[in-house]
Amino acid sequence: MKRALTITSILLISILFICISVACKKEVSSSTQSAPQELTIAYGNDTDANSKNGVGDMLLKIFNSDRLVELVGDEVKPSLAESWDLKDNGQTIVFHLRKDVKFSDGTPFTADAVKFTYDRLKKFKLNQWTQIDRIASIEVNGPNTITFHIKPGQEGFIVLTAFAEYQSSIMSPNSTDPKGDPGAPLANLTGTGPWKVADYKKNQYTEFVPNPYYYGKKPTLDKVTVKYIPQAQARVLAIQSGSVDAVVDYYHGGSSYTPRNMLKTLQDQGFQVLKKELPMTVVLACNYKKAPWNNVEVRQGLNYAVNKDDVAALFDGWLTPAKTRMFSDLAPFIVESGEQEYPFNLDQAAKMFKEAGLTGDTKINLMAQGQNPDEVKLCELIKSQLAKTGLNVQLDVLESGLYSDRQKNGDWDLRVYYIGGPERRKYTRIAGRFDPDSAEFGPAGYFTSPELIPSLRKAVGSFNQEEREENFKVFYNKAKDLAGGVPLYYDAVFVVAKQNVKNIEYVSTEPRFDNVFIANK
Amino acid sequence: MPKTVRIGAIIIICLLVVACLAPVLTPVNPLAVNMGEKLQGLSRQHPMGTDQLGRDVLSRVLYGARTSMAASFSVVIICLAVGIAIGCIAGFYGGVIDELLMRLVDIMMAFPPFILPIAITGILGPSLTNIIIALALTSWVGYARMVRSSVLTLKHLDFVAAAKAMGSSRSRIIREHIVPNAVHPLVVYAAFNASHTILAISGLSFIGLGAQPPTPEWGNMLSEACSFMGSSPYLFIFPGLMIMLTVLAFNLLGDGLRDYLDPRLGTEVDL
Amino acid sequence: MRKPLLEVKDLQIKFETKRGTIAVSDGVSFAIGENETLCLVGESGCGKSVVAVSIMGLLPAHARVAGEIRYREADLLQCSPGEWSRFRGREIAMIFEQPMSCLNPVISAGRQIAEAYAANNRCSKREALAEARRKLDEVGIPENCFVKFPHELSGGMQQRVMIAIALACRPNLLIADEPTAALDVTVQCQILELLHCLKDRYRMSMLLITHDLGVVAEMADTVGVMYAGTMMELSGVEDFFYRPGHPYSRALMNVVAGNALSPIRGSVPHLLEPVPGCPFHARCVDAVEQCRRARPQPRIVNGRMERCHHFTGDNSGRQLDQMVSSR
Amino acid sequence: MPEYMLRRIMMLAPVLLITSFISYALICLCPGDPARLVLEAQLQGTPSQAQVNDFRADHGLNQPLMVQYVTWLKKAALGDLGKSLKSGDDVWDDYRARFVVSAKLFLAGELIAVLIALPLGIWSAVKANSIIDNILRVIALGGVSLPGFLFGMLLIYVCAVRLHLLPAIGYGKPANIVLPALTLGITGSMSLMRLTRTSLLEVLKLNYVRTARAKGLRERPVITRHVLRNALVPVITAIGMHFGHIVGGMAIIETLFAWPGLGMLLVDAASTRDIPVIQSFVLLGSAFFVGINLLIDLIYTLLDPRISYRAKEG
Repeated sequence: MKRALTITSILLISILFICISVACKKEVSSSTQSAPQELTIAYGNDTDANSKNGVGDMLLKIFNSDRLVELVGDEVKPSLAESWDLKDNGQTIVFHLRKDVKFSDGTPFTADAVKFTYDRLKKFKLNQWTQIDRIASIEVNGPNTITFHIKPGQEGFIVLTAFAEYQSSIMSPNSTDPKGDPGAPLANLTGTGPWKVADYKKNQYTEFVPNPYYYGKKPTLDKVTVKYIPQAQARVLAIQSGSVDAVVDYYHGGSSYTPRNMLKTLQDQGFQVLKKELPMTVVLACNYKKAPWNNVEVRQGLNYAVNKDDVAALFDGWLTPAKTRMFSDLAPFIVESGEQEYPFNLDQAAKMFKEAGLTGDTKINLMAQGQNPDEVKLCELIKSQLAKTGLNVQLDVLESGLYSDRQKNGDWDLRVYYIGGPERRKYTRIAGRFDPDSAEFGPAGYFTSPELIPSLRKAVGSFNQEEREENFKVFYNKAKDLAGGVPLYYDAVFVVAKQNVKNIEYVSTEPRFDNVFIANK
Repeated sequence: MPKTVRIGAIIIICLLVVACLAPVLTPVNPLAVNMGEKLQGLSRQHPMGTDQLGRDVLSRVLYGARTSMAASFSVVIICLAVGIAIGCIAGFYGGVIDELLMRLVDIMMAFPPFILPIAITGILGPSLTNIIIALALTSWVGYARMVRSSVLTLKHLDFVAAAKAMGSSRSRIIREHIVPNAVHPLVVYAAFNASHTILAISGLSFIGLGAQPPTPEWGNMLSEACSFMGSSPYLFIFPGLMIMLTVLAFNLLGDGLRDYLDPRLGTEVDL
Repeated sequence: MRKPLLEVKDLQIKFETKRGTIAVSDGVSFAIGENETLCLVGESGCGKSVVAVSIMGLLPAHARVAGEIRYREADLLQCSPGEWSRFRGREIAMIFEQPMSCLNPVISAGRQIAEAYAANNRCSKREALAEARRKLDEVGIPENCFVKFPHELSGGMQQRVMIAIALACRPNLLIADEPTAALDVTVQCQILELLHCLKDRYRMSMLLITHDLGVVAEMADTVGVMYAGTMMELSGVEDFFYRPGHPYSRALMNVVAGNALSPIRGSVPHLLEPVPGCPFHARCVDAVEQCRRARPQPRIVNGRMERCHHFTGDNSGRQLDQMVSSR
Repeated sequence: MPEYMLRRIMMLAPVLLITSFISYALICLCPGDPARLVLEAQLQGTPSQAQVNDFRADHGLNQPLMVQYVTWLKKAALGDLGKSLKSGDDVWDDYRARFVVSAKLFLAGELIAVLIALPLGIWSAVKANSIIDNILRVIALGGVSLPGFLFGMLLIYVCAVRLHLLPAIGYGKPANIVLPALTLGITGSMSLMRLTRTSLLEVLKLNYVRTARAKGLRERPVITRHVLRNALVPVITAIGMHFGHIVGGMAIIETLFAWPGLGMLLVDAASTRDIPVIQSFVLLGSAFFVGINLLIDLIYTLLDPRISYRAKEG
């Protein structure tokens, strides 16, 4: 009896073993062979295609959908909206939509879908970068006309540019479950973009296939699988070991990018590394509200203290050191002046710190986000550079939760941050980083001063290009004098791919795979 | 004394010496960044090369010994202190106190390995101190159980009875008789615990929950070296070897001491 | 004299340990004839069990054995391990002391017996089990114990199971190593009786190891006295009891007789440091200078062997009447 | 036996209760205000003080810890472990899904470990002190001193980066499991092999093995029938205890290989301070572990008839 029990239990366990291993093997059907052209790319964020309270990730939106307009350079260009009328000095915007566009499920694109999209943004208060808090009401005037009423006093050019924000990508009301409820979770995200989502497994992968109803040129590839690999080093390993064809940054600052200090190694190993500079500067931000950082001299001292060539050396020259000025060449209306705002000068820095009363005993901490290996390295470098001026900086490598806690509580001195962003956020980011009244400034502000505000608001608000240009110049000069932080390098978006992946293109600052094909070796 | 014990002890003593004398032994400050010497291979100036910030790997490896030894010894010492105290109290006083303390031990044993350390560091925030606290919190249990069972067997032995008859106070009996006699198994356990602690700390540091940069710690250095495995293998060979060597030393010591101190193995011959 | 069943000649057994080499058996020789019982007696630690185990070929790996163990025609020491295992169970079987530890705790009693039968006979499992039941009955264990596990049986029952295992294949020689040591007195008697009776039934020879002279008197045909790995005396049971020769034998008997005035002084010498001369001299009442210097060689007179410088072959003058009367 | 098991289960109840309390009370360790943390995640912005107060009132966070704990436990018993602060997902659903993922890796790894450890351990013990035994012992000693993640790194480097034999990381394709399972299996087999060897040597010394030989059994049946059955009890216990690794113990290897199992979930939760996830993790993990221990006891009683007997006596 007991023996029988033993035998059965052992048998059961072994059957369990076998079943599970078989199940494991069978779960994912092995994909087909060479004939269809497929691309697998590694990406550091989950695309969140079944988002409960959001609209999905940037990569997803760019692949899957289009916006009403696009921001190209300093001009707003038509996309899903053929044209628009500005009334009441910009307080009312009437969009005339394209009539020949269909969603990927074959239903026509109409003004209702636009309304649905913006209702969802409003419902979940997705104010950041979308500027929807400035929108008073939305009115559908027919299948192809929609009117946005802007709150009085909130109108401006920046509101128009925000229609190009990726979160404002238009989705069909069929995207949610139940359909048509803007507050429901996304179940079947349907857009008008070149790709549609064929399969999505949370925290694992998203599969895109060409959208049969796309109004533009159809993608050449048969399928793109976007694998979610959160750790930066793991993504690098994935391409090194050949399990993905490319690693992409869909970069808008912050996290989930290919570690820049790995780019050289990857290139040496025979991968193609594609770069596109962004209108973005990575900066050393300081907690300017509190002493000693409220002293402009100290901030200027910091600017003298950091050797940007060393910073660039960390990335093997892949990124341009921000030696001349705070804003990237790609920022709106930047003019090459040739002079360096704050040339590297240790003595000057030490002198200024001394005058401000900073010594080696002054407690200064530098926060770094643990999940970005090269940010940690960068901070280690800055710590050692500041040590040369006699400052003793304590490096705190924090996970994201604690990092944002400390940031919110103002319990920090220095951190690495970034100003500017992808092309489509050129205006919203500048306002969000410097204007304390903007929706983004609370969580994502960088530096502000009453001196900056008048020129900044005009610079992003005016519909007149010349007026914008003039005010940007004033703003840049003020920003230089106030030295809100230390510009370190001008950032870029990278794609690392195998050599046989051809034709990866950048549209504005986003990598696109629409015309990619895989060359036979 | 078996050879394994001697080898293990010698390695550990060497590591301790290195840990204590790290500032004297190292040619360069382990934190000194020099971007001009980034990722240089082995050279006379940098016998183990430099890392991606141009820091001397040899100095960092030696300072790493300091971090690892300090951390593992702190864990072991905390556990020893707590374990001996609780084990003695439970074993000697018995009754309700014993019952309560042993239930506490049961509860601590109900947590699967690694969960509590990771959860605690997750909540308190990752740092070497927090990892030490978390590991100590989970590993004192073994010591307490061991001490308790030693105390229980020793309690009934003649010399304790004799000491009692001679009017020794309880605390004196514990101090003079029970503690020294319970020491043998404890030493073996502590050696293995130290090796586990080093593995755990380096592992947790490797995934970013332990010692934080720029602290030189082997697990940390390994996770940095991950990216440069192909181009600069020395970045992971040296810290990796150091972890292995240290763990091996403690394992040798534990194995050897167990064979040496375990009376059962001495009487292989039954006549 | 008929050819003996088992003949042990000059058996040397050494254990190599970390602390040095221990000679546990130093030139032990004896022979057991068909249907004969030899008792080995001696204090614990004198090497009796090791000699017995060496006949089975079950000494641990660090033991070094020299000499000759001849079973019928075969010299067991020259056998390969595989050949030797053919003698075990079928020809020579052994019962150990402490039956509890000698029975596998996780196999039922019946199966352990059946296994012994199956190991040496080509038979089906069913046949083996049936045979095991018969054996169980033979050693006087109730039927229902067949499926019981060793820990569910009493000490006496356990030893009966051991006997059943040993007898499963009708061996010609049974080695019993202190079969009654761990048992109650009443149970001891039952076990001895059982052994006696089975020995007759199976016409077995027996090598019985004991330190109980009562058992010796009851069972033995020949008695061998061992001390510190050496066979001190080998004589017929009558001679041994009525005309004990060796001073050690006499001392043993004194102890049994309850003669409190003469317990054996001192203790068995440690085998790691071999003493020169007679191993027993330190404790011997008759020890003279010669005993301290020279090792006595075995002398055989009238079919009895003794290792003693005093031995002449005539022990009539040293009878121990009181001992005999006490029996 | 049922009585014995019943008593074992009854003894578990207080242990589980207290572990669950500890899991909940972890929140007290949390620097900062948990309500604020949850709200920030929900609103994706900074909550106002009024919002925080409302939230506290709504969720009973103003009540004493014990009351909060009981409410939480009641919900947990009904399968409601709350929602992740980070992803907004139901923790229980996520946990279940990840459990399967971890279990696959564990079973594959443990299978490899057992397949390596048992034969080699037995071989080593049977041939004790031979050259083979010594070589195996040295390998095993080195093996237990080798951190799993280091071995994993080497495997990745050799098999994936250099030879392109296998995918280094990720989840989904069958080939993905090979490297992490090998890492777990090989490093895990070393201690198991040592255990098998010592345990076998212990049993080989026992008297009943001598009896078995005395019966005339050949070496092979002696080992298989008498030695293994008893010697493997501690090995099986160890394997059973290894099952506890499913619920987070493989965190380092899972992180290294980006295997989206429970370990990685725990590390993710730990590094984003996702309190509900951490709490549930500790709760479910300890419940699972306690269950595993109970199961081991059950298997024990099957393997060794003495155990339930002793329990009855005692």
